Amino acid sequence: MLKIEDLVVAYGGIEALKGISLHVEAGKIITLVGANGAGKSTTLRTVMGLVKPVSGRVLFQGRDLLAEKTHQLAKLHITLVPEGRRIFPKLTVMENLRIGAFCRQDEKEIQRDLEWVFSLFPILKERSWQLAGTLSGGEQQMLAVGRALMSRPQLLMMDEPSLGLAPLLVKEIFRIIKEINQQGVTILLIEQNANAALQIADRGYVMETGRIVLSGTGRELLANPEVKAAYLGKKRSG
Amino acid sequence: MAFDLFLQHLSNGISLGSLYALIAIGYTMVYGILRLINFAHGDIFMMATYFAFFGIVTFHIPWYITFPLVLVLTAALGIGVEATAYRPLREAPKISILISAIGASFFLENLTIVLFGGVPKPFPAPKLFTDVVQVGSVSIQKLTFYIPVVTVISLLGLVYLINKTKTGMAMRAVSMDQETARVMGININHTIAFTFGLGSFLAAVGGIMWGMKFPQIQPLMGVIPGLKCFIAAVIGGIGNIGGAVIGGFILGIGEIMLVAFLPNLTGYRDAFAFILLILILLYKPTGILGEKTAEKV
Amino acid sequence: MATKKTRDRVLTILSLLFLLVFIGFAENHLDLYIVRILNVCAIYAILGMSMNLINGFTGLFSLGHAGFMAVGAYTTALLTIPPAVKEQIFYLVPLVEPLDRLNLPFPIALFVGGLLAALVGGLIAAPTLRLKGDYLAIATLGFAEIIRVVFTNTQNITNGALGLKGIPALTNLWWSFGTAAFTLVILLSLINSSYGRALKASREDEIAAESMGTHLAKHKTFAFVLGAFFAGIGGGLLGNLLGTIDPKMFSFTFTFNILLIIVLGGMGSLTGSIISAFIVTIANEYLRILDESINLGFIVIQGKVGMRAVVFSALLMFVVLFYRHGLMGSNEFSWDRFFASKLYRRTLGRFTPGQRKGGYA
Amino acid sequence: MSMLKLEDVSMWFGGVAALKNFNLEVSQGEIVGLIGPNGAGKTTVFNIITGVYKPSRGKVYFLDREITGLRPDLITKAGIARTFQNIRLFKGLSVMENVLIAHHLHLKANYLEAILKLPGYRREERRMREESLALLERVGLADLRNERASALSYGMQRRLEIARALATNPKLLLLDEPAAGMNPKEAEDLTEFIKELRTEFDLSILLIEHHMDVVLNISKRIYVLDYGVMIASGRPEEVQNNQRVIEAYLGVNEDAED
Amino acid sequence: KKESNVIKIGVFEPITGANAAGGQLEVEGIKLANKLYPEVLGKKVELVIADNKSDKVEAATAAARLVEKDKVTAIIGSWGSSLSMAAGDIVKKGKVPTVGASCTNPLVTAGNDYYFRVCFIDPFQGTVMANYAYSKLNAKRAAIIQEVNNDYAVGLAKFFMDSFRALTGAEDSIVAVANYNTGDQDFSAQLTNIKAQNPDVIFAPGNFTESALIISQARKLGINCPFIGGDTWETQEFLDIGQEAVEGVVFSTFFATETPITAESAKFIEAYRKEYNKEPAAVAALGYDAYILILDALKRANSTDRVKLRDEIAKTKNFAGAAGIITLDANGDAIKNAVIKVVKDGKFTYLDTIAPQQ
Ligand SMILES: Nc1ncnc2c1ncn2[C@@H]1O[C@H](COP(=O)(O)OP(=O)(O)OP(=O)(O)O)[C@@H](O)[C@H]1O
Ligand SMILES: Nc1ncnc2c1ncn2[C@@H]1O[C@H](COP(=O)(O)OP(=O)(O)OP(=O)(O)O)[C@@H](O)[C@H]1O
Ligand SMILES: [Mg+2]
Ligand SMILES: [Mg+2]
Repeated sequence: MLKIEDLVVAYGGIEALKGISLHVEAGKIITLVGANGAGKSTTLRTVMGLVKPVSGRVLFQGRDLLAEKTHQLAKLHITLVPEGRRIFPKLTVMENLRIGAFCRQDEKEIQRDLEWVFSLFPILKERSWQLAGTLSGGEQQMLAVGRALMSRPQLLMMDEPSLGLAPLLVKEIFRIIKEINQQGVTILLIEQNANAALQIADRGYVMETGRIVLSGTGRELLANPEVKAAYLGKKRSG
Repeated sequence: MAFDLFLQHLSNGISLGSLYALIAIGYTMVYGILRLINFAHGDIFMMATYFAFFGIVTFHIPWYITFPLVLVLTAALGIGVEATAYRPLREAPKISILISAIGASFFLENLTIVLFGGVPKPFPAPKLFTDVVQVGSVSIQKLTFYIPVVTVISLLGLVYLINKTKTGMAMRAVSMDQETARVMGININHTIAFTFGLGSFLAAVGGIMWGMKFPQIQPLMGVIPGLKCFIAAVIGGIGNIGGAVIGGFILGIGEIMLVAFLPNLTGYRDAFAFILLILILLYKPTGILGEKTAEKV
Repeated sequence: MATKKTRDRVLTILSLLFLLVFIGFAENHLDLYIVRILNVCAIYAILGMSMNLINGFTGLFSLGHAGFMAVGAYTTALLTIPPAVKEQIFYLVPLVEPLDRLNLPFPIALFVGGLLAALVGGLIAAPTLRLKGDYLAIATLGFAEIIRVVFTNTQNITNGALGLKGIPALTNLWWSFGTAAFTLVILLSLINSSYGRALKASREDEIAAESMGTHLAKHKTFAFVLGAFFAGIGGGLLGNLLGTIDPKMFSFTFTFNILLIIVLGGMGSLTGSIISAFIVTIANEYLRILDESINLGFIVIQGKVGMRAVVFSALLMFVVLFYRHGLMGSNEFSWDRFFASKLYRRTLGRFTPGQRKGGYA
Repeated sequence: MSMLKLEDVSMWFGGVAALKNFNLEVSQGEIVGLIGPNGAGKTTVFNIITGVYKPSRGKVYFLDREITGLRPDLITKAGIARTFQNIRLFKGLSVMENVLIAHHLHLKANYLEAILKLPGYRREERRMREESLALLERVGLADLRNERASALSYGMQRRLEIARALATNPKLLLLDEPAAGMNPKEAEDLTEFIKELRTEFDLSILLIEHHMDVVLNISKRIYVLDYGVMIASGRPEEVQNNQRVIEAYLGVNEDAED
Repeated sequence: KKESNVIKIGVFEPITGANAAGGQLEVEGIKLANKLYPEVLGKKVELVIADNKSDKVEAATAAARLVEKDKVTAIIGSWGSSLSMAAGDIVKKGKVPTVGASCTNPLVTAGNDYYFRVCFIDPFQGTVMANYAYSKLNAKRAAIIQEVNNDYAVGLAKFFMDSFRALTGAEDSIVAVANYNTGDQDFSAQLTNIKAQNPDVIFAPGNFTESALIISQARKLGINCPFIGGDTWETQEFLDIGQEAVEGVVFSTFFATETPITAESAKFIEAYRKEYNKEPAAVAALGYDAYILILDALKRANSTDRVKLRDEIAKTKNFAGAAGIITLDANGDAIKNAVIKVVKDGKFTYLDTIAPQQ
């Protein structure tokens, strides 16, 4: 579904991505793990057209994404849940969700999807008239995911959705990711919480300083001693 | 007599205040969406009056056709200014954009001087609007009744557009987070261009009203109204459309009353606007209806 | 390392010597027109640096500079105009005691002008520095306009709209360049000290700066007052260069002009402000040819008067659009940077034989 | 000895109570954890201690001296330093400058001495530089000292924030989610690092954290907030098994199934 | 040494900026004069036009440039006394004789033996209008509305008030003094107050731009007493903007097209109409006069030496310009008649001529 080939990205001379290639199959959950600064966010941002690469290709169902403007990707049903939530603080919860469906005209279907999102996150329904900026961190994260779902994504990219969430909510988020995926959405997930991420992932890639150094199924990586040592910590794996 | 005098002053004040309010609305809307003090707003306002002049005087087009035409042309001009002076600076530091705005303002002024000369021209105001009616001993221009109506219509229209339509929602989203707005599929260039066009449209409405009230146009005529209406917008809480209207009235009526009751201080009239501004900012640092921006740390 | 330092020192001293010789030469041999432009350049450099301290380094978006200049210019002028001339100027309303008799030497008058401007800066700082961003900008612009309006209306001190005339032409290249150099040295030293870092910290993030123990109000006020001081001195030099001042010339357009200079030079670069002050002033003068007809020999292009202003504003926009960080960004001039610059390598560098830089490495 | 003490502190934003009658105490040399669901009021507690917010009610004592509502810089001078949940570095300045700025509060030289670069000032400046460099080495950023802070990745920025806080030479360090955005391994390393800091700099530490491994591992005591109200406090084991805490915050432990 | 075969005359006027309107009119007159009289002493006269942008700093630089770089023989300018003053010291130091066209402030020429002008000065004009109001309009109560930050207007108002009080012998014969600022567009508050005082006449010195608005707003407020003012009103734009409201206003100025004072006047008027297709304004005539006065002095000096030229200009006596007969006094100010005009049927119409009292 999504194919990244030899992608090189630099921020003012410093290469953040040094030629990575990866493949996302339809209907799967793919996860990227790696240390701080490895280039995970940069990868997603480049796919989304928010950063211009030096070289490389990004193909979505055979279509060259680098030629598209960011705002056109929503029409192709590609969506990003950005690092740090980035909900619109002075729009209401309802407006935030509606803006997720900005590119869609099918009012009836939008209504149906609203109901779907509310069924996934009942708390959002309760708060639909509240300004999003006044929600708690976890609620905001749910809103960010809900908003992304409103565009009816085929490919949903999520950048550290569990960042800063209470343990209870972290579990909740992962449950929801699995649920969305079961409804047919392809997911590309970045997570620091590598344990949880690899457990739900069909396939994982390990990044280190701008390169992909390892890949495999979630289980394989979980069991890999190097991955354990570098990312999973000793207690859990023990 | 004394009461009549007061009524006359009040009518003068309302007339000026509603005009300030009308121009301030456009100013504040552009600021609210883009967080940019559009210094060229006053000059776009000036250009609108020149368009009207050429339409009616040079090409003899009747005013009821010229005026709508002016609105469209001015909106187009605003979009042009945005595309050349602001769009390339989307991600630049704020101060650069401000300088570009000042540059655009100087450019429009000087270009007008070169093209049309620095000599003031009469604004062709239709008699229909400038006639005077006598209410008791108070003389009121018909315009004084029309301007507040136009102001209120613009206000309501704008509030509806921004709060109730999809375009308005996109405008607000762009004002908060351009990058995420793009991710949501919003074409921010179009949205911002639309915002500018709309702001310039409102500037043109204000310009036509202003020209009819003060029938004299010249290349620098936008500077002082631009500044005053910006002050009005800040007093009301910049970015807040209702606030701009309140600020416009406070400023207009306040100025008139200052000159009326403290004639010795007339020389301080321009300072008055600023003194009022500073006093209000000291009491409410974000203006009367401005939202508190207490940062959440 | 050590040799590089020596090289820089030698080059700096050589350039300073050259400057001294040049000023001496210019004062005596160059025509008044060029000398005047050089004076204006130096004064704008002072104004630019002082505004950069407030806006560029401390991050206070202040548009009040014209007001400080006005205070300095009026003070210096009133203290240096001879009493007899004063009597003549104040023909509508006489000047108040004891100003009508006061006459001080130029340097003292300048200093007093700077101090008064600083005092006004301090008074304005107290209420306005609580404001932020655009609100601060409009409030400071407001204060400057209020100063101007007050000056227009206090006839018995400022002669109101009539302005002051017959201000002795005491400003010369020694004074203007000397003051500019003094300003540069003081501000550079401040910026590079721990206090300078505190100013920059409050520019970057007020809440974090405060949480790291920076007393925001104190540092911001200091920058504001010091900036106002040098603006006052710049204003004083300008008044005594022009020979006449009135309130109109200190309107916000003047502030904008200075703002343009610092943005073009680079917010946060003092040397950038200096370079840009020279470029802007000279370019503005050079563009006069646009107002005149140009004779290309075979064809005469009729000049359109006023075109200069159009082209100048277009150029400004162009520069901001394409060099958005200004000429120098937030870097200061250094010999290293100079030798590495394209300008050097394309011009002088060509004539330097061998791998000279290697020797110092 | 009591380092920090909050007495009946409450905080309202508009009509919303972010904190209600909250009491807290940190003793000399202690590491204390502060946990609770998102929006419970944890960061608000930090903001009140450091003077960013003035509490609606209640008092804050530091070393038995009342500091309620004091200006933030004075509180820092008194010996409390913090990091921010949403990183707030001086982004445009270099890594080194970020740390140097935090040293400024101990500067004795005045403006004039600094401008004239008198010997006394030079000596102080040299000392500041040495100490800053040592701190950067300690957090592993010495090589990057001339980079702009904005060019660091998230995790590095967190470490720089800690170094900057330490540079103010605090007695009490407040850390707001230092392990956010770190993977389990990195979080583990951080835990060790914090422990070392405590002994090395003789610090007391108050810590907000959602990574339970970190909190449970290093805290001597833990306070749990929910909707601005303290619902539990005590030693890690006690808190971990408290039913209310599990319901409101931890959730039922599913890891057991692994 | 090669003798240059052109004589350069610098023109130093606000062509852009706030005073552009006046400056441009003046330049029109000067250019016309140059066209009619392109040569003197067998050499071509070339105008070097320097825009002072209505800005003092620019004004000083522009003047310095004319003096030093262009090495002009003489300078004409500038509209706006404050701009002229900014150049005062420069032309004095550079010893370049300078002739102002319409700068009426006394300080322009005071203490500067290189500065002259072809117009009369503010005190005279203020006095003329006070006399007119008192004797012709039988006014006993006058109100003033003045452009407070314009030295020209403030000067005129002061001299008007002094004379009017002296004429009526009553301190309170000035019933109201209202101020406004350059660029103001709304005067309703001031006018409402003036109306309440019910004056016989309103003296409103100031730029024509604001004045036209003032008068039309006054009429809309029902103020029907006569308005009188100064020379700055005499522009087509004043009529265009004021329209029927300015019917009947009276002001003092330098010359009238109906009663060509001199043969030169007739020549000027005809040429101006032909060239620009409109009625000439007084400032255009004054610009014209400044130019021909310099040429006349050059002829007498029979040399392009600046000092000799200065001496000859100073000696000017009974010189017939387009805007009247000019004799320069010891200060370098023109002693000449004032003309009083009225707006009638949308045109400036000659009313009277007033000679200066000796
Ligand atoms: N705007 C920027 N300017 C300069 N360098 C940047 C910028 N953004 C990221 N980088 C650099 O690019 C590299 C990759 O950053 P990226 O944000 O993609 O990392 P990441 O894997 O998402 O890390 P984290 O887990 O900390 O979020 C880092 O070295 C970072 O310093
Ligand atoms: N400046 C403010 N204005 C209005 N409400 C605020 C402000 N600061 C905090 N709040 C509110 O106070 C409550 C507590 O916020 P706080 O940031 O302390 O939560 P927290 O416990 O740190 O949560 P998290 O774990 O998500 O960081 C929230 O409801 C928040 O919206
Ligand atoms: Mg990331
Ligand atoms: Mg928090």
